[in-house]
Amino acid sequence: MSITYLEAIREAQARALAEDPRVFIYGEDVGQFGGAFKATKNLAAEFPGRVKDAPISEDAIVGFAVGAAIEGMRPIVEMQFADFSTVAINQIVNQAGTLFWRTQTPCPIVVRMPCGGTSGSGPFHSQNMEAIYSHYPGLVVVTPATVEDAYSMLIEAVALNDPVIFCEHKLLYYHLKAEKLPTEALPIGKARIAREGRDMTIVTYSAMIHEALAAADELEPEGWRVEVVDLRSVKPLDTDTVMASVARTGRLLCVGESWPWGGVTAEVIARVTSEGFALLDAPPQRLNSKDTPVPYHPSLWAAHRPTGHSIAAAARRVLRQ
Amino acid sequence: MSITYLEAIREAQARALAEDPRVFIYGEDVGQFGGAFKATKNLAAEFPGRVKDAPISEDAIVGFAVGAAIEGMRPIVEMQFADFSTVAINQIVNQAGTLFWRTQTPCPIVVRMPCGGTSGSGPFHSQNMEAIYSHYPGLVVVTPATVEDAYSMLIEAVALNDPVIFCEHKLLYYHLKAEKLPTEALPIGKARIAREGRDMTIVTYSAMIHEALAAADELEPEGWRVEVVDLRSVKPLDTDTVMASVARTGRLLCVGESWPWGGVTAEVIARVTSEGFALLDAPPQRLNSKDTPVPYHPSLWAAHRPTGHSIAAAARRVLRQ
Amino acid sequence: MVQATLSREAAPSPASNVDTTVETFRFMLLARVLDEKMANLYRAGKIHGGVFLGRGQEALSASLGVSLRKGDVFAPLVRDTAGRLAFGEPILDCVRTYLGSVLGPMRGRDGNVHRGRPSAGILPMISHLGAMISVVNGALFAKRAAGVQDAVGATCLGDGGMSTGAFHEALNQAAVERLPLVLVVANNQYAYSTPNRHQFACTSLLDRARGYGVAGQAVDGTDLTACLNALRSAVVAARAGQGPQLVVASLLRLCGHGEHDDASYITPEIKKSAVGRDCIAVAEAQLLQADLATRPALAGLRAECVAAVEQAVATVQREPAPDPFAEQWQALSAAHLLDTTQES
Amino acid sequence: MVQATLSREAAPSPASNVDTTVETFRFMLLARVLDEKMANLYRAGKIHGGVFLGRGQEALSASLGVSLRKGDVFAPLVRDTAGRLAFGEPILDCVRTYLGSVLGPMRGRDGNVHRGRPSAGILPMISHLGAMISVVNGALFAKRAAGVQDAVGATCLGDGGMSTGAFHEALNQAAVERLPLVLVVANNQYAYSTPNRHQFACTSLLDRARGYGVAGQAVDGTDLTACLNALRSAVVAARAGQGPQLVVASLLRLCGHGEHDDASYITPEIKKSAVGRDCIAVAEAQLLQADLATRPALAGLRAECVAAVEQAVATVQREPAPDPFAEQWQALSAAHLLDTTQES
Ligand SMILES: Cc1ncc(C[n+]2csc(CCOP(=O)(O)OP(=O)(O)O)c2C)c(N)n1
Ligand SMILES: Cc1ncc(C[n+]2csc(CCOP(=O)(O)OP(=O)(O)O)c2C)c(N)n1
Ligand SMILES: [Mg+2]
Ligand SMILES: [Mg+2]
Repeated sequence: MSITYLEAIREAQARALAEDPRVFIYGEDVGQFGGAFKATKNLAAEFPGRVKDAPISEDAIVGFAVGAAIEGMRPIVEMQFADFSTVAINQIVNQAGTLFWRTQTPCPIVVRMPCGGTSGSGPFHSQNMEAIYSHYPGLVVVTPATVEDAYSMLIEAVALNDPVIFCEHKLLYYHLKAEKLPTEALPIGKARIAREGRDMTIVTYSAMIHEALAAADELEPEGWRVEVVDLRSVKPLDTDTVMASVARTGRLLCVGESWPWGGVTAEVIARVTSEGFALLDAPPQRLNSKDTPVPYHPSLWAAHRPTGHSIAAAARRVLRQ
Repeated sequence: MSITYLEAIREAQARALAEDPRVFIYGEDVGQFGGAFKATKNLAAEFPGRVKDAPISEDAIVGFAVGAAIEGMRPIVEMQFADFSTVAINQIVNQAGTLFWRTQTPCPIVVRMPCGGTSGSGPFHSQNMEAIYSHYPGLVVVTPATVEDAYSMLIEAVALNDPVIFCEHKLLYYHLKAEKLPTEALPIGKARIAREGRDMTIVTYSAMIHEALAAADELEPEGWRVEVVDLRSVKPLDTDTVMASVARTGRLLCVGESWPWGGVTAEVIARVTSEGFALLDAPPQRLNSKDTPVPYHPSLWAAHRPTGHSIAAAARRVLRQ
Repeated sequence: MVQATLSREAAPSPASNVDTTVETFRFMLLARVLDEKMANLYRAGKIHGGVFLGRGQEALSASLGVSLRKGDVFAPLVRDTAGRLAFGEPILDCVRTYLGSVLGPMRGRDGNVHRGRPSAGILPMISHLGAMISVVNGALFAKRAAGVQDAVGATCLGDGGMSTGAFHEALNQAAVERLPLVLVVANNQYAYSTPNRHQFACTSLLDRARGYGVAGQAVDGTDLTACLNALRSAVVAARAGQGPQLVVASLLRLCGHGEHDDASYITPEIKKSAVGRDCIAVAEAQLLQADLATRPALAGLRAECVAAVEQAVATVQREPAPDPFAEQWQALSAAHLLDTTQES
Repeated sequence: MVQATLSREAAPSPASNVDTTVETFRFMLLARVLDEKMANLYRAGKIHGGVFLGRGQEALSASLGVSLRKGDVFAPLVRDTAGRLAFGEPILDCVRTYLGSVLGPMRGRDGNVHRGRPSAGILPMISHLGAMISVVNGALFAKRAAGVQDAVGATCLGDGGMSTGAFHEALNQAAVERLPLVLVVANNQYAYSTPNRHQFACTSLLDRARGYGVAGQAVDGTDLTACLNALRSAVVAARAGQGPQLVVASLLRLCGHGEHDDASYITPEIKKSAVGRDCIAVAEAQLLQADLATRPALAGLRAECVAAVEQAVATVQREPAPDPFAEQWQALSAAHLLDTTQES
């Protein structure tokens, strides 16, 4: 038996629904249809009345979830694509993100955001919005890169008393597989060493983990042992694990799939250099997508985002300094 | 005669309206009333039909501006507060920000955003959103800190063929004064040395310039000569000027009024350390607001954001390393 | 025990129309006095930030408040001092929030009209107009899911707020889910300075009800009796499972948008028109006419309100301001998930 | 010169209803054939990303396209191949965009239905539903400001798109500004998989017109004659200064949401009902009945469409794909304002 990243997300929701009567799912086409990506397949039938189709009203969808959360429920919202959360952002950052601080009332909602580029999806079905949500206070932002994390972090996200932005990467949905669902897991807030190395550290998250691992493979025959850190959650960001890795390797490359200005890669570098400057033997570097909308054509798309090869090339520059 | 930051914004708009028939202003209460802050005072009377009151529909306001821009006009949109742009963000980032890249049709709109905290304004009338808009491609984001810049950058913003997010700081509106309007100015994209020094560099922008200058004053009797760089525009960010300053001083503190995760301060540090690592004699540091919504009560508000004193304290830590 | 007389708990349950009318008027008057006190404190420089009054809208707002009951959900808007009091919000919550007392429900973190107590069914508004409606929807859905069949949710909006996308999405959502939502629109002719004609082009905002498939009523917002009838019937209908209820009231804001605003844009014609009547004066006349009150009794009531408000202000003025060093700078409930950097 | 026959420029100006009906049908058929070709290419794995058809909506869409004229503004939606062609969009623009040709209007940067040529009055949609309406409003305002009195702007929306806040804000804005906007709503019973009953609770989406103070018409979207009448009168009314016009058509999407979707959620009952009729078949019957065409002529027309589409596809398949190294990675028109870092 094997299970995909997408199936893990479905299974996590099935388990949350089964174990906690306060959980429900709300979003466009999530009901009988099972969602645009089938992440809620069969759940409406298994849990009648608890997997609700919504009108195309992202603002109201999130507002509704906040209201239900105030009354003690634990809504999981599915955005059809992360990109469409721009029309829900006000409810996310100003309603959900401020509720606890303003009133001490917790706001346990999970907003699932199918993120990231896939070839042929273009500017409005490919975005990565983790930096936007991380900048605002009051939100937890997670970016699972593995089947196991997709499952365990979603379970944990539903159990948390705070709003969680769950960035699930569409490119991993079908291709990424695991043997089975995990029985134990690192908690949200802890990064993971995805591959050990001693010559340099690549810090990344979500689908870019797999590109970074490919880069590490590519560099191995050249004699380089590259450590890859999977952030898992980008807010909170596990500075300790990153710093410990950089302490071992002395070299840092941060990779992200989103745009270059600001974002996770800038944040990681700012932390490492301000808190662990002396650990670095070379200037830290970053690699992000290009500063344009995400292109439609496969050849442009492949050049827009970091890949195993471009990460390896950037890593070589870091290693040579 | 003296002119305030707010008056400079009004004068810039008056001049743009007078000199270019393609310019119009659109926003809530901007007409006869002259805007919530009076930034468009008398303009409706001076330029009949060209200063338009809008319904409370921020999404449609920005969409309207984009449509008018496509047809060759040069709209200036006023958000009543920057905070309310969360409900216009989709049109800003996905419509205005992608138009040129997708179609080669320029999108000359200016969105004026009254930004920043003032005591008693609370979580929803105090936000700084420059990091959000800078992360997305396709937008120019400017943050004038002086009366002169408020004037000249707004004039230039209207003349540019690209969408400009004009972050004007409410705290400067009435208090900040200049003798007269400038006749020449640095272009958008160029940072400015607001104060020369040799011992360390503080990089900041908008209202924090004045706090940084106060910190520099505070440190002077202690024998420290602090250089203050005013970024002026945060996207594009003038890395050269920042780097040249750090090359002279060897020490860097970045200060921002927005939240700590990501944002301008992380971006500046990431650039300096990746491109000018060797220039630094000490770890770069940053100082931002606290990671909560902006509080209402004056005593909390004053503790939430960096001030002259807290900047001076952070600067001392940098100087001592 | 002035305070007790004025609090919701102590008021007799509205056994008759007569009782309710007097009770509602009491909340109107108390709100007017409380609002005026806040305006005075503002003018005296005692309040940081804006002060926003419900002057002219008390009949509508109080009628809503008295029509609701414990277990309902209420998300008041800017001009709902009266409705809040009638729903049971203590005077102290208002004063403490305006003055930033650390003992208030917002503990100085948020101010003025942005107060609430979710556990008591009062949702604290965020500023973004229209944004609270869907939150009320979600709360009502949760109540229904928990088996509570007869709870109502109410929230208020202005003529300007009706132009927001958030309003549209949320009212449609309530209709699709057939939730017991009462949406009260105070068409006070202006949104800040913007007159109705720059805000919408339909004949009446009530014309929108049909497009959502919800019930609608128009009401003269200056007339207490009319407001009470409209709001009570709307709440009853919602409670009876008849789906969302839209109530559109015509009235005039008898003050500036906030106390910083002299409202010179409000035309004399409109002030003199029917919508420009002061609902307090109208209600007083109604009470006198119906022999529900005497002039001395009304004067006594006002004195009682003034005393209650003064007492609350005196109390709060002795209360501590928030201490930034004692403050928990924490936007998440899970302390272990706070994101910390060296600077903080 | 098949291409010429089918292009808008070469078509006779619609002197009579008869000419227009035939002409409109031609665009319907061309759109159907073009859509089918795209679906075939998709099945053959030749298209990256989704393919979205207007199958069943051609009568409505083409009727809008032929009712507009040069100088108007048109922001088509997902299912508007027919309207695009009728408005003058070359077949090549469609094929090039789907195949990502660097010679297309989007040069491989954006794909499928996200194409347009602002300079020719075709605004390229962004995905976010409802977002184009206010853009059309702004374009119409600009035209009016420039002294152009008789330009119309049109855009399309689905039953699902009507639930977006963007729709609400924009239609209200158009009404307040009294702009010559024609908003065509294709109620095809579903939004992706979501049936009308989970989308809205009003009897008809047309009930919304009054709430905005705009004119409204309902039309049978499967009936070419009815669509032509409705759309032409709406465009004429808008052009004559009568403000925004809402047209709500009933029909059914005769395909999946996209070609990846088998639409198994569409019930047999609804397929068999009046909305489930294929507008092409209905139109053919109308043309034959009215002696506007013969069966052989219709077959000839189809063959002509097929040839035109095949030729376009053959052309585009020989065209270069975008070259990432030659690509200008530049989201601003002002090159000197590009933000550059070492990595880029
Ligand atoms: C989305 C949004 N845009 C702008 C504002 C700023 N604003 C606050 S109140 C107001 C006017 C509201 O008018 P109306 O809804 O008629 O209520 P009234 O003040 O008349 O009671 C505006 C524009 C806001 N709060 N939210
Ligand atoms: C704001 C927004 N949310 C979600 C989507 C994803 N989406 C694309 S098409 C669609 C269904 C649209 O239904 P409808 O408006 O009825 O048009 P139809 O496809 O039936 O022609 C959805 C949900 C979107 N494009 N925009
Ligand atoms: Mg109003
Ligand atoms: Mg539909």
